[in-house]
Amino acid sequence: MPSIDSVGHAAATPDLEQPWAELGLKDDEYANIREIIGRRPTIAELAMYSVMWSEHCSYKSSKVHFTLWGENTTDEMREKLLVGIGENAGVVDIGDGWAVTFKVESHNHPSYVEPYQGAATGVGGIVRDIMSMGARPIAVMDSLRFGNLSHPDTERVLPGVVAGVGGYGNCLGLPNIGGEVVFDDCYQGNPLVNALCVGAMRTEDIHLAKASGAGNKVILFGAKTGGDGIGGVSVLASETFEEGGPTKRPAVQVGDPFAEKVLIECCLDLYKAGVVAGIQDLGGAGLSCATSELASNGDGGMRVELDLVPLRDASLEPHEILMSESQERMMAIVEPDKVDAFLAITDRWDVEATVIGEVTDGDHLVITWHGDVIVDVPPRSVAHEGPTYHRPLERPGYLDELQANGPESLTRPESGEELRTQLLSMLGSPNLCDKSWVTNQYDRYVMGNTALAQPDDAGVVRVDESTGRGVAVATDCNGRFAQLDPYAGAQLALAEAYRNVATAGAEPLAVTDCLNFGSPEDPGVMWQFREAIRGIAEGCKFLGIPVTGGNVSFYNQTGDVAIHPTPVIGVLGVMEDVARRNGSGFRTEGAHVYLLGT
Amino acid sequence: MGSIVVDVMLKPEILDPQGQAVAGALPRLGFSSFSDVRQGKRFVLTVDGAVTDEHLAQAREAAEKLLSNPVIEDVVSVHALDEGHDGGHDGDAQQVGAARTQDTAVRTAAHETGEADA
Amino acid sequence: MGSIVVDVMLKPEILDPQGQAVAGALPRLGFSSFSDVRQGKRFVLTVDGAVTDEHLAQAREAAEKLLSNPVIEDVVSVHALDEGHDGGHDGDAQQVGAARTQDTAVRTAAHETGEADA
Amino acid sequence: MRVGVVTFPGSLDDRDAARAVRACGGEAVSLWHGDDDLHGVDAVILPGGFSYGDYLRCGAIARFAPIMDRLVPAAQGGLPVLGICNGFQVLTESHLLPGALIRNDHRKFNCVDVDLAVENTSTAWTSDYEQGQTIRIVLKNGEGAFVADNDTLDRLEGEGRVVFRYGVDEHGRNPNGSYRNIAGITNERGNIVGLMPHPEHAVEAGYGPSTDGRGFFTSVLKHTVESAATA
Ligand SMILES: Nc1ncnc2c1ncn2[C@@H]1O[C@H](COP(=O)(O)OP(=O)(O)O)[C@@H](O)[C@H]1O
Repeated sequence: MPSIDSVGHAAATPDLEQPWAELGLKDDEYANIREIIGRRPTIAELAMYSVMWSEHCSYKSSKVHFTLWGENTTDEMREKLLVGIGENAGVVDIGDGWAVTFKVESHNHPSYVEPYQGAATGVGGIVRDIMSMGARPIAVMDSLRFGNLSHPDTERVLPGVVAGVGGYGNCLGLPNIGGEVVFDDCYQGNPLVNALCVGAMRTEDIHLAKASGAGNKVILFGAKTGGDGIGGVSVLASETFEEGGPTKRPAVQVGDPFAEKVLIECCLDLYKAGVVAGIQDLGGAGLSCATSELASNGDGGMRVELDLVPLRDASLEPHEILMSESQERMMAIVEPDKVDAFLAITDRWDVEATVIGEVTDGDHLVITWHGDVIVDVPPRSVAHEGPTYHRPLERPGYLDELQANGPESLTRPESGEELRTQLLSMLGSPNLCDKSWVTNQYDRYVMGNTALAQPDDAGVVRVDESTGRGVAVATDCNGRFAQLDPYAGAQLALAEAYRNVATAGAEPLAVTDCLNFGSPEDPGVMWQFREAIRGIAEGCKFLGIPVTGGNVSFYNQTGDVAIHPTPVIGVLGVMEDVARRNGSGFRTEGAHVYLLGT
Repeated sequence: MGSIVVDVMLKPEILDPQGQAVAGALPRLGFSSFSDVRQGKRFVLTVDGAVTDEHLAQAREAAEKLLSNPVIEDVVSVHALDEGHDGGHDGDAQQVGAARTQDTAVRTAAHETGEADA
Repeated sequence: MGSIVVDVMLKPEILDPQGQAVAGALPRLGFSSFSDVRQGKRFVLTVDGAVTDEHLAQAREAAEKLLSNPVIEDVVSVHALDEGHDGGHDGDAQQVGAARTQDTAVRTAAHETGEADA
Repeated sequence: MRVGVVTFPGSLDDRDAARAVRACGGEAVSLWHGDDDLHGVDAVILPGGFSYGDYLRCGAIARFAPIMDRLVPAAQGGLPVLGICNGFQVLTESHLLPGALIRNDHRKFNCVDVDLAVENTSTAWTSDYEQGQTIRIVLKNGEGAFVADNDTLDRLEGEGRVVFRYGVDEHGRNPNGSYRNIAGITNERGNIVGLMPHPEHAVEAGYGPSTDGRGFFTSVLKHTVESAATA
């Protein structure tokens, strides 16, 4: 057997056993791949499909419910929407020629394994998403959930996560303007680390992830590619390279915020110079995702010479290079006569940039390794036409009992003394107490545009220095409400974030969400999921603001026990002049106190 | 007083941004011989009296449990510093050489080879 | 490929918050033998081919110029790792002992005594 | 009146420093770490941030940037230089100011509003303050504890070169473990000032805890005009 499993070799050895099951593919998914490409996949193709068709990348369990977004979005709600669901992040028009993009994403599991690096790379990932839209990132937020504060493992996870969010965001120079810290036993084995980033740009500067224009160059830039995050495909290595075996692959990704900071400035210079025709960040599924998504979104094919990718670890095999989730990398599509200008800018920032391929007028994504074709596939089949599941839904049986157990059964304080004790115990509870231990580890002042941050309910940043135009953002969710009733719980989260933005003085404009749930294979969880989406979508329609993007995180459970459904909602609003924002809390002695609403 | 040195390095396959920054700066200062740099930690633990096997065993356990993060780091060596000469100081070549013969490495992981980092 | 190790420690009179934190945590984990802890840095520089005196001289200069800040830190040792046995790995006691006899300490500062920091 | 603001890879508060200069009536000139030219500026600010990721020691690598080859002799010759946070670290690593900045004693990054006592109003950057005045500005860093040996500390105190001191809490502790509560110092000549807190985040009402930071930038404008007049 040749050391490289080329397309030709695959065609000649149709019956070779392949470890598709170990890679998480179902038998019909594997059969489907064979049908799409008309032969058995090469190892590189198998690796690509398996990771792109994973739940994380393909949204295969959740996608069918996303029709609820569209169904509940009216033309009126789309008025200010410049880029909607489907791109790296949604973009809204905030007036005066300014556009704002924002999105929230989860990094739950990695943060449990290695809290500092997991949280840090979570921030890094969402920031690259925002950068890839053409925007300058202007603020971050973090919505965190942990188990019991007194549990020994919380002592490992909490400080690490907080230090990681701060370590990365502070070093990037992005003000952290808010977030959440919630403790509940249900998150003991599944802490939630959801990171949100906001970016701003002029409307004409919006960039999209698409590769079009035959002859345009594909440039990979940023950090070198290492073996990060490819543990899952190691089964492939053992298939082909029996002798010696691969060197050890790291179980966790380590972030380099300095490299990302330089990458941000470098990208902004590239945008300013007008040398970027299309751009995509490299996150989950690395090059597999970037090449297939860029090609799939474009109008032609793409050819990539994988052996040109600069490596941090020379022992990496081609399929591993395709899978690697090394951080701080981007991919751009550049017109040939702009390549020199492009490289001059990356040089100035000391960012490594390599032309690794070009856009073709074919309709296939072709990847070669020292001349051998190892991938030859229709890019849409990898990036956008993955499997779709209609998983069974069922309202959990325990809900009736849970809902029946109302507050009536609780004892009420009878005396002043009892009331006092109760109040004190509430004030002392980790969920209500002062969070400055966390927020003081985050730089909220950098960039000089922060008009509100902790401890206020919404973060407010100025976008336009000459007019004071800016945005307010809040994230909220109460998983206990969502556990009782996912539809109403999701709406309560939406309503709370909406109120927080409105009371800061902003007009709410758009919504992003991070849907943290248990296993989609559990019909009860799937029912919660559907209810939550329905709640958000219908709530948004009622409020008249669209969902512009988000993220789904499934399998947040320990054994059979899922976390409370936790649909974290971020709402963004616009203010003509953020100097007129309202802080929360009583600020003036003698002021009157009014209670509004019911 | 005796001293025990614990050396901890990032696993070879883990990205080391700190080492990379140093590696990037060295040529700019005219140091061109170094193809790679990795940065780790060195702990010096003090014990009362001479270093015993018991102390070393405790140090080894502490190294694994507290001083290193096994997810990303390896303990590459745990060894006593010789007390004989200079009150436990790690002062000159002679003495360092002597001290190090007491070394007790705790792992045989393939370290410090300077293979391009993974 | 050869490797050179550079060890840098905070001067004894400089406060070491990290070392103190470790010292505070050890007893809580049941390690009661250690009266003090200091945390320093360990750099591993890779050279192509075997380590020469020229390499060591460069490493010593880099250690003084870049890898340490003389206001607060001392370079406590610059030494080659032996390549002979195991490809330069710092693997077992034997080998580490052998490697360390090549140590070239560059200072004689009073280090690692674990005197309470200033 | 042109004030240069140096951008190193990883500088973060460079744009803020430039904004502060403009807000106080100066012209901000952006200086690139790789330039070996100060472009005729009248003063220079080394801004906050994490130059080169602050990976080795804060400021250790930035010190060797080409622009520092120009800046060091110019500063020694009297050019007003202000190092804020990372800039202060670069100044100590470059030996333009004594001492060093190490990890905060509580080992965490700490972003808080602090009260500083102004103890020297004769520097190029502090003449618009009153001796003993308290100003409230932002402190945000992980490695901000100022340390030096006792002789150096005594000399700094004796020569009146401690420019800013932190207020202390009820336990007598300052926010990061700085020796003798020192937040900022100057050189013998008073043209170079370094401090950990960030005056550039306190120049605009509504964006920062106060506008107490403006004095830095107005002081240096006056200083330049006065030196030009006497020259
Ligand atoms: N919960 C959600 N609500 C709204 N849109 C979502 C949600 N989850 C994912 N999306 C959108 O689906 C699209 C596909 O996700 P994508 O951004 O490609 O995922 P990733 O960034 O994780 O690769 C994106 O536009 C994303 O905003």
